[in-house]
Formats: sequence, structure tokens, C-alpha cells
Amino acid sequence: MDVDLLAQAVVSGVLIGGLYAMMSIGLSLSWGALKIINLAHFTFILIGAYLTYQLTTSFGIDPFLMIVIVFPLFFVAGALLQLFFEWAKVDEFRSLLISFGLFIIFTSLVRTVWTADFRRISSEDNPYASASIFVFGVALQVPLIAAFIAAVVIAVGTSLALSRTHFGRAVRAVVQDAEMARAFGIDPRRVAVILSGLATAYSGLAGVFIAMFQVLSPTMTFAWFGIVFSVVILGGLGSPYGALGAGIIVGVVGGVATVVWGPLSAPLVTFLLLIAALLFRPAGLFRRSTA
Amino acid sequence: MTTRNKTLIGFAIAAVVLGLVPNVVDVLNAPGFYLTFMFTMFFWISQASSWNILTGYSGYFSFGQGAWFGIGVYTTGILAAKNGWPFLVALPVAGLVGGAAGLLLGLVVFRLRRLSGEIFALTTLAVSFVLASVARLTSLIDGGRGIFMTGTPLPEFLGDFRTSMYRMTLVIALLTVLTAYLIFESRLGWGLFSIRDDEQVARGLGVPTFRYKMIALGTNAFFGALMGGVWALQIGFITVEDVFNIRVPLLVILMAVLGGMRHWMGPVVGAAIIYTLTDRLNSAGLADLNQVIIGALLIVLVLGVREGIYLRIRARWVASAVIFFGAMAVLTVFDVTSSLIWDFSYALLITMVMLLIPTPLWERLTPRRIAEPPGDPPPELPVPSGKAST
Amino acid sequence: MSLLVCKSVSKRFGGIRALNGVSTSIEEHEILGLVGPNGSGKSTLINVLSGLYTADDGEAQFGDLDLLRLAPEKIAAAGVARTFQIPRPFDTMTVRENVSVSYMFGHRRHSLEAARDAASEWLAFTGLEAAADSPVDQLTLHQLKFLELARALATDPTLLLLDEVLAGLNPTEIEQSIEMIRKIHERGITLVIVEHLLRVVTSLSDRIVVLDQGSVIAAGDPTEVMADPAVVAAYLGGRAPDARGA
Amino acid sequence: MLEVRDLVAGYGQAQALWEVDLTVDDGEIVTMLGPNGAGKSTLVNAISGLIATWSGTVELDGRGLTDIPSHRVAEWGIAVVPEGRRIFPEMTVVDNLAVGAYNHRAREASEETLEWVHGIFPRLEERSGQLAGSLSGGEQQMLAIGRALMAKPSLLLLDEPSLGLAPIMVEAIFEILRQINQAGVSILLVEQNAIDALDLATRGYVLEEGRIVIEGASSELLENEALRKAYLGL
Repeated sequence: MDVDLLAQAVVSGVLIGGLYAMMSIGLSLSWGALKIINLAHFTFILIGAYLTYQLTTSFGIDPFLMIVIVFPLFFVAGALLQLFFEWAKVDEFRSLLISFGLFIIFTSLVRTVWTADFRRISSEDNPYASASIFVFGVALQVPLIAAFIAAVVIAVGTSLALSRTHFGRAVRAVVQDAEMARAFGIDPRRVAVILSGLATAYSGLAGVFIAMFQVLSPTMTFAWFGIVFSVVILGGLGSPYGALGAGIIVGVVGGVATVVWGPLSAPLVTFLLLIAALLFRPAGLFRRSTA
Repeated sequence: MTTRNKTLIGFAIAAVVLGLVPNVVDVLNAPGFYLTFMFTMFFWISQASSWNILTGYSGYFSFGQGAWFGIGVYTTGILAAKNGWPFLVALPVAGLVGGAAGLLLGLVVFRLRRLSGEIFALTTLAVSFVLASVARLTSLIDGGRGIFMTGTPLPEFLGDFRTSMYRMTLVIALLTVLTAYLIFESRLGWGLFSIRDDEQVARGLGVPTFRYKMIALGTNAFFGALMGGVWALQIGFITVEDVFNIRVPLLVILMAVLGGMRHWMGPVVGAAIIYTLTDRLNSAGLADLNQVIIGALLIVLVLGVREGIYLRIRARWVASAVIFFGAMAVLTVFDVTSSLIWDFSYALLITMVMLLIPTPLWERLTPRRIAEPPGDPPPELPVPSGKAST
Repeated sequence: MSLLVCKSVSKRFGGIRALNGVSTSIEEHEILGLVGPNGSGKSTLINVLSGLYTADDGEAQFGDLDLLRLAPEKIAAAGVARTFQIPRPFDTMTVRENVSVSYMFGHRRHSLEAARDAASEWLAFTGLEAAADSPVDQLTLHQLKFLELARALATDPTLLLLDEVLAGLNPTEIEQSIEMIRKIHERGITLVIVEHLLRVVTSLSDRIVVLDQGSVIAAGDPTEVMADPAVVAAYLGGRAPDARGA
Repeated sequence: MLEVRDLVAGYGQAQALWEVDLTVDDGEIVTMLGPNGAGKSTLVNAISGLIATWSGTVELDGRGLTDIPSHRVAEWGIAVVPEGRRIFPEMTVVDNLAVGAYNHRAREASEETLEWVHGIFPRLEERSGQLAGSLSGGEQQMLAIGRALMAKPSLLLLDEPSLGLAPIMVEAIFEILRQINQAGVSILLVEQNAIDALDLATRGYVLEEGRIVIEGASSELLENEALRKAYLGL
């Protein structure tokens, strides 16, 4: 076996793992903290990607600038969506169905606006796609590195916010015992709206990075299902560090499997890992067991 | 006569009438797409009904329909197309392989730990992903090359390809719905309903929950794979991407939820409605709009018609019948559209609009008597005995 | 003759000992009152005996079966039924269907047809006929509690464990419920009642077992037991007499 | 300071309280006694806004509490130590305390309050970084009280703090309640443990089947036969 190839696989696996983590944190937070299995996150990623494609192509905006545009836009969308869920008073099961409905609607809207053709930001508008940095002799795409850094920033930032700030403590209190949180002055609704905004914004950001180096198509969400759910479950619901760790594991395992058994084996190994986790550690790999 | 006998006679009549359709189409020299339209509907009715036996009855939410479907497709693909088995011998084997796979999964997930709802759902989803990967990797199954079904010979007594497809899917759909009905009206069914409502209490009352869940999952997988086995022929060229995608489970969920998961007829009605809408909008070149409508419909129904369309129809059966058949009659007589299928779908749409009227508003619009199906006594309000003063 | 003999039944939750070696017996055809202050382990004992929780230790001999080693459905089939303090009806079913299901399974297996008739009988017994075809969400709390009873009775139990049947009811409803419990007892069913309304328990029960912090602190004739200093201390607090924890 | 008039409340359809009247004056410790299921927890939950009241009024220092959103009650000076403690098990001890000081009034002073609480419960300071779920029962009770104190309440509601604790721990907790009271916090103590509670309180009420059946000074109540009757059903 080629050691260089393996090293390359591990390093790029780690990087792509960062992207996986960013794609998954939104769903993980929504499921773990808001008790809403929000399939619409898949389409938030998709829309984030297409929006990036459109604005960079039409107006020549720098792809990295899209981060500042997408974040607030998606934050508001997520907050509004949460208000809708609150209004509809949905339980976990019905949230799955409703967000599935949203998933279908958004996906076909994307298809209507941008057609089913493959889209890619032209290299003029996106100089980063072809740029690589050599680290230890391994070529790494710039967008992938950027995505990894962004994922680390998001995971660390969210984790710190959850553990150190008043808002973060309020979130955790609401998740563990909403009634008691309320008794101490926390408004669970406000917390949920903000959190949903953040979760949605993260998904939108993942889309920005995807647009930077991948070819876009409206059906790409389906390929994400397996990876994102693997990361969410392996990482433990609602845990940003968990998502980062699980994203990297999924990325590396996939990369190594590709080198060892060929590219087709990567999903198999990933999903077997997911099934093992579902059966033996449904709370995730990184969760301290408390009970 | 008992309700059960009436229903069974209904099944027999449906079987005979639907069984004669190819002959009628032949005699009238009607276009062949009528048969295609109907057998595709049978496919979805069977898929949705079999899914509902597990999820609607027992409450264990499954994303795994694609797995059972795919097992069926690939089993007949391998046996009939690659190894030359007679198709009608390969077909039941497909069902059995699917059923066995279902039981195997059940053995693991129901025994190993009591999985909560979402974890069970995701496990079933993951199983179809794994199967897809295995199929893609293994050259014995697919190996990324796909399987051509087009040369597979079918017995002559089934008729030409379309008619054969029609007859096979009809038989399987009837069997699936009949099974769903028989379970619905049995101890097994009631045991499953009690599991859905409160599994702990069900066990405490003596329901053998493990065995019942296994039967439900096995039956679901069996019929899913059996129909998948037939569908391999319709696909023609089997690829992993076409078979193990998220489409089958998603549509099946939609259909059952829309029609209503609490009744055996719910998925039948849901499948008929969704498939008709999808088919028409696609043929009108509005595939994307179609998806938007279906997604919106799902949201509206989940929020507004929690019991599902079928029970709504029962509660408003007079209005439904009048509007549907009235619309059909008007559309056909005045020849508004180009085909019967269009008439059917317009009538369906109009009826749906009526069904979406919220119950409180509906009750104010109609005198109560008319909305009541005959034979069913009006639900009596309980007499509060010594109710707490508030 | 003893119908059920519990020997050092124990159950821990995390660091808390909910049941700390409970030994007691239930005689055939008696009404046994199970009382004790909040958190003393009464409901836990019911949950352990009905198989809802798995005990950590001990045994509960019911005939030649050890209830602590049986799955809940097997316990039901052996003839032990229970009710829940907060009613847990099957909420997509009508009242009649709730009772039918329990008759179909329960102690002996019955057909669907037989269950419809039997359900009527138990609905009549509990006075729920008028509400028979209503969905359960239209019932009052009082009716839901009687539905719990009807459903438990339909399993044809020899031993019935009642967990706080009276909680949340008003005085009139309490009187009606007491009558119902007497009627059930007259049918030859052995009853264990967990109840916090002591005046009711003492008047209904043949015998009383008092739990405190997961242990039996007294057992016997209702009036005598309730005058026991250890019991008084368990309820009123203050300096614990030496009997405590015995 | 606290005035409850004609309070009616319950869960779902189950009415648990019938026209309850009670008052707590500034600086007082008042105890609400009663057997299991008498409606004591419902009373605590209704006053602290955890459940909606059906009718009647709850006033703190003359301001009505029944119509404000329940997450505002803390701001107005009521803090609760609920039955079963209900600390946030997967948060650290110090984070639990910080949640207590979430309301704006308390947040500003939270550092001083934390010092005060650590002074009362040195154990909580030692265990600062530990997950609350891993504490012993007694420590969890301390944490629940500490968390409530962090809210800088003028009135502290306690729902059966003695539940499930060893007698020696009960004694310690009650001693601390006395300290807290001397620091100027009024206390409404809901208890089943009548003798210890009356020992601590100046006045008491007895709740039976959702109604107040006796009220009076602690010394009188202890001798009252009706108290025994309410508890022991004799």
C-alpha cells in the first residue's frame, strides 16, 4: 500500500471532515436542543450554495464575502422558521414530516430557479477553486482548508458560547428542564428562536463553502443524507465538538477506505460505522455517560 | 352480514372488475397508457400499504422502504436476468429474501435495545444506504455495472408486457391491501395499535410486543420486496442509483401520512391521490411545481388533517361522493379535458379542496346528520359523572 | 394462604435506593393497603411487581413464578394487572376498544369477537357504557381512572395493583371510586392499593404495609399500624424513634 | 408580602386546590403542611408560575403575579426550590448557580451573591466544576437552594426539601434555612415533615385534600389533634 497516498487520504479526510461537521451542526443543534428533526437543513445548505453561485457569478462578489451575506440572511430565516414551528406546536415526529415537506418544496424551488443542470462558479469569479497549498508535500485545496478552519471556528465558538455565556447556559437549561429554566427567568421561546437562527446560518455557511469547490446540482442533497446523519448521530445530538470529531472521523474513514478498498467502499464503511453507533452508542461517541 | 364479509366481498369484486380492465381496454381499443397509469398506481398502493403495516400500525417509523424495494428489485434482477430463472419463480423468492432481511433487522433492533423512535427510523435509513453500498461493491449483485432486465421472458398467459405488468402488480397490490385489512381486523392488529399508543402499557396488558413487531416488520419487508421484484421489469435497466435512492421511502411516507396511517384504506387513498397528482403534473411538464404542491399539501395536512384524508372522506362521505362523481360526470360529459385520467385528477383536486375545510367550519356549514355515515351511531358525548367543579 | 411473597426486593436509581430489601406478603382475597410518605417507594414496588422496572435483587413468588424474573406480558398472562396513577389510555382508540384490547390479551387469549362483548360487560361494571364509543380524549379524569380499572379488570386478574386511583378526584368521585374498589374486591380479586388518602386506605384495607425510604417499617391491622410511633414519625417527622429503619 | 386569595388550580382536568388563602409577612418563615397528595406541590407551582392558576390572585408586595408571563416571576423576587430538586443534571454546579442568577436584577449582583451562597454552602464551592447530576442527594438539595438564592429572592419557596434525605441532613438543611431567613429572605416552606418544619416556622397552615383545614402559630399546631388526623387518617 502506498504510504503517501494514505497520508494524503488522511489529511484531506480531516479537511473534508470539517466540511461535514459544518453541514451537520445545524441539524444536530436543531434535533438535540430544539427537538426538531429539521430535514430542511439539507436544503438550507443547498440554497446557501446556489445563492453563493448566483451572487458571485452575477455580481462578481468574492466567494468569501458571501459568508457575511449568508449568515445574517439565514439567521433570520431560521428564526422565522422556529416561530412557525412554535405556532404550529409540533412534536418531534410531526416536525420530521413538516420539515420533510419544506425539504421537498425548497428542493424543487431550487430546481425551478437554477434548473437541474450542473452549476459551477467560473474560475474568474472563484480563483480559490484551483488554488492549492502544499502541506508536508500534500496538495490541499484552499476552499477545503477554509471550510475546515470555519468549521473549527464554528464548533469551538458554539461550544464556548454554550458553556461560557448567559445565553449558552440558558440554552442548556432549557434543553434539560424547560420548566425550571422558565422559573429562573429564561424565556424558552426566545432561546429557541435564536438557536434556530444560528443553526440555520451554519447550514447556509456550509453551502457557501460547498459552492467554492463543488459542482452544484439540486439532487446533491440526497447524497448528504447518509453523511450528515452519520455525523449527527456519531457526534451526539446537540454537541458541536461531537459533530467536529465525528465529521473528521467520517472524513478520514471515508478517505482511507477509498485508498484501501476503492472509492465505492467509502459510504459502506461510513454507514456501517453509523449503524454500529446507532445500536451500541445512540447517544454518540463523545458523550460523557451521565446516567 | 358482518362488516368483515362485506369487505371481503368488496375485495372480490374489486379483483374481478380490475382484473377485467385489460380486456376492456383491449376491446375499446383505448390507449395503453391507461394500463401503465393504473399499474404504477398499484405499485405505490402496495408499497404504501406495506409500509403502513409496520409504521402506521405499530408506530415504529421506518425510512427503510427503499431497502425492501431494492432487495426485491435486485433479487429478481440477479435470479431472472443474470441466472435465467423463470421470472415467476424468482418473484416469490424476492419477497422471501426481503422478508428474511426484515426479520434479521428486527432481531437486531428489537432485541438488542429498545430503540427510541428516531433512532429506529435512522437505523432503517442507514440499512438502505448500506445495502446500496454493498450492491455497488459486489459484482455478484451489481458491482456498478447495472443489470439489464429487458430480455427477461415473461410467461405468455400474462399477455403482452403492459398487461403482464398490470396483472402482476394488481395481484400483489390486492394481496398487500388484503393483508393490511386482515391484520387491521385481528388481534395482531389491535396488539400493534396498542404498541403504537403506549408500548409499556401494551406489554403490561399482555401484548407479546416483540413477536408482533417482528411480524409487522417482516410483512412490510416481504411485500415491499415482492412488488420491487416486479418493478425490476418496469425499470428495465437496474442501477444502484435508481433503486436505493431516497425517493421510494419519501413518497411512501407522504402517501400514507396523507391518506391516513390509522386505517388500512388510508395508504390506498393517499397513494392514489399522490400518484395521480404527480403523474398529471409531470405529464403537463410541471414536475417542479408538482413537488412544491406535494410538499405544501403534506404540511397543510400534517397541521390540519391529522387523521388523514381517508377518515375525512368517511366523515364527509356524502359531500365527497357528490362532488367527486358530480365533477367526473360534468368533466366527462362536456369533454373538457383530453382524457379520463385528467377528468379523474381534476375531480380529485376539487374533492380535496372540500376535504381541507377545517372540521369546526365544516360542521357549521353542514347539518350534522348529513355528514354521518349510515350505520355508525353518532358518537355520544360521555356523561360527566360528578365532574370536578372548575 | 399467601398469593404473593416478596423477599428482599431491591431497586436502586443511580445513588438512590428506592426499594431497600422489601419483604412482605399478600394474602389471597385481601385488600392490602400500601402506604408511606412521599418517595417511600410505593409506586416503585408496583412498577417492579408489574415488570415495568427490573428489580436489582430479591424475589416475588406468585404461585411458582417469580414476578421479578418475568417480562411484563408474562406477568399479565400470569394474572397480575395494574393501573397507572396518571391514566395512560391508548389514545387513538375509543373507550370500548381500549377495554377490548386488554381482554384480547391479558390473562387468557381471546378472539376479537369475544372481546367486543366482554368489553361491554366491563364498561357496564365501571359505569362507562355511555362513553363507550367516545374517543378517550373526551373523558374526564374520573372516567379515565375508571377506564384504567376497566382495562385492568378485562385482563381477568387474580391480583390487581392499584396505583393512586383516587389522586386528583373530588370528594364525590372519591366516594364512587371507593364503592368501585369494594365491588371489585367482591368479585374475588386480591387488591393492593397504593394511596395517600389514609382515611380511605385505613377503612378499605384488611391489612396495611407502611414503607419509608424504601423499607417496610410496619405492617398489620390498619388502626394499630397507624398508631405505631415509627409510622407517626415517618409521616410527621421529628426525632426518629428507634423503630425507624427496622 | 405574599398574599394568596381564593386560589384555585390543578393539572389538566384534575383540580388540586380549592380557594386557598394564605399570607407570608416580611421576614417570616411560614410552613404549609399536609400529607401526600394534599395539593402542596400544586400550590408551590401555582405561586411560582410553573402552572397556570384557574382563578384567584397571587400578589407579591401588592403586585399581581397571576397575569405576567411565568419567566418574569423570578425577576419579581420569588425563587423556587422545587420538589425533587430539579437541578440541571448535565451542567456543572457553578453553571447551575449561574442560571439561578439569570434574571436581570440578580445578574448584576451575581458575583457577590455567589460568594454569599458559597459561604452558606462551602460544599458547592468545592464541587464547582462537577456535573450536578453526580452530586449526592443532600448536595443536590443544597444546590437547588443555592440556585434559588442566586436569583436574589425576597421570598423563597421550598417544596419538600427534606424528601429522601437522611435525618441528619434534614437537620442541617433546616438550620441553613434559618440562616437564610435571618439574612432577610422570607420563606414559604412546604413540608410533609411536620415536626421539623414547625420547629423552624413561626406560623403554619395544614392543607388537606386541596383545602386549608387549620392555621395557626407553630406551637399551637403541634398540639392540634386535627394535624394528626389530617396526616394519619385516624
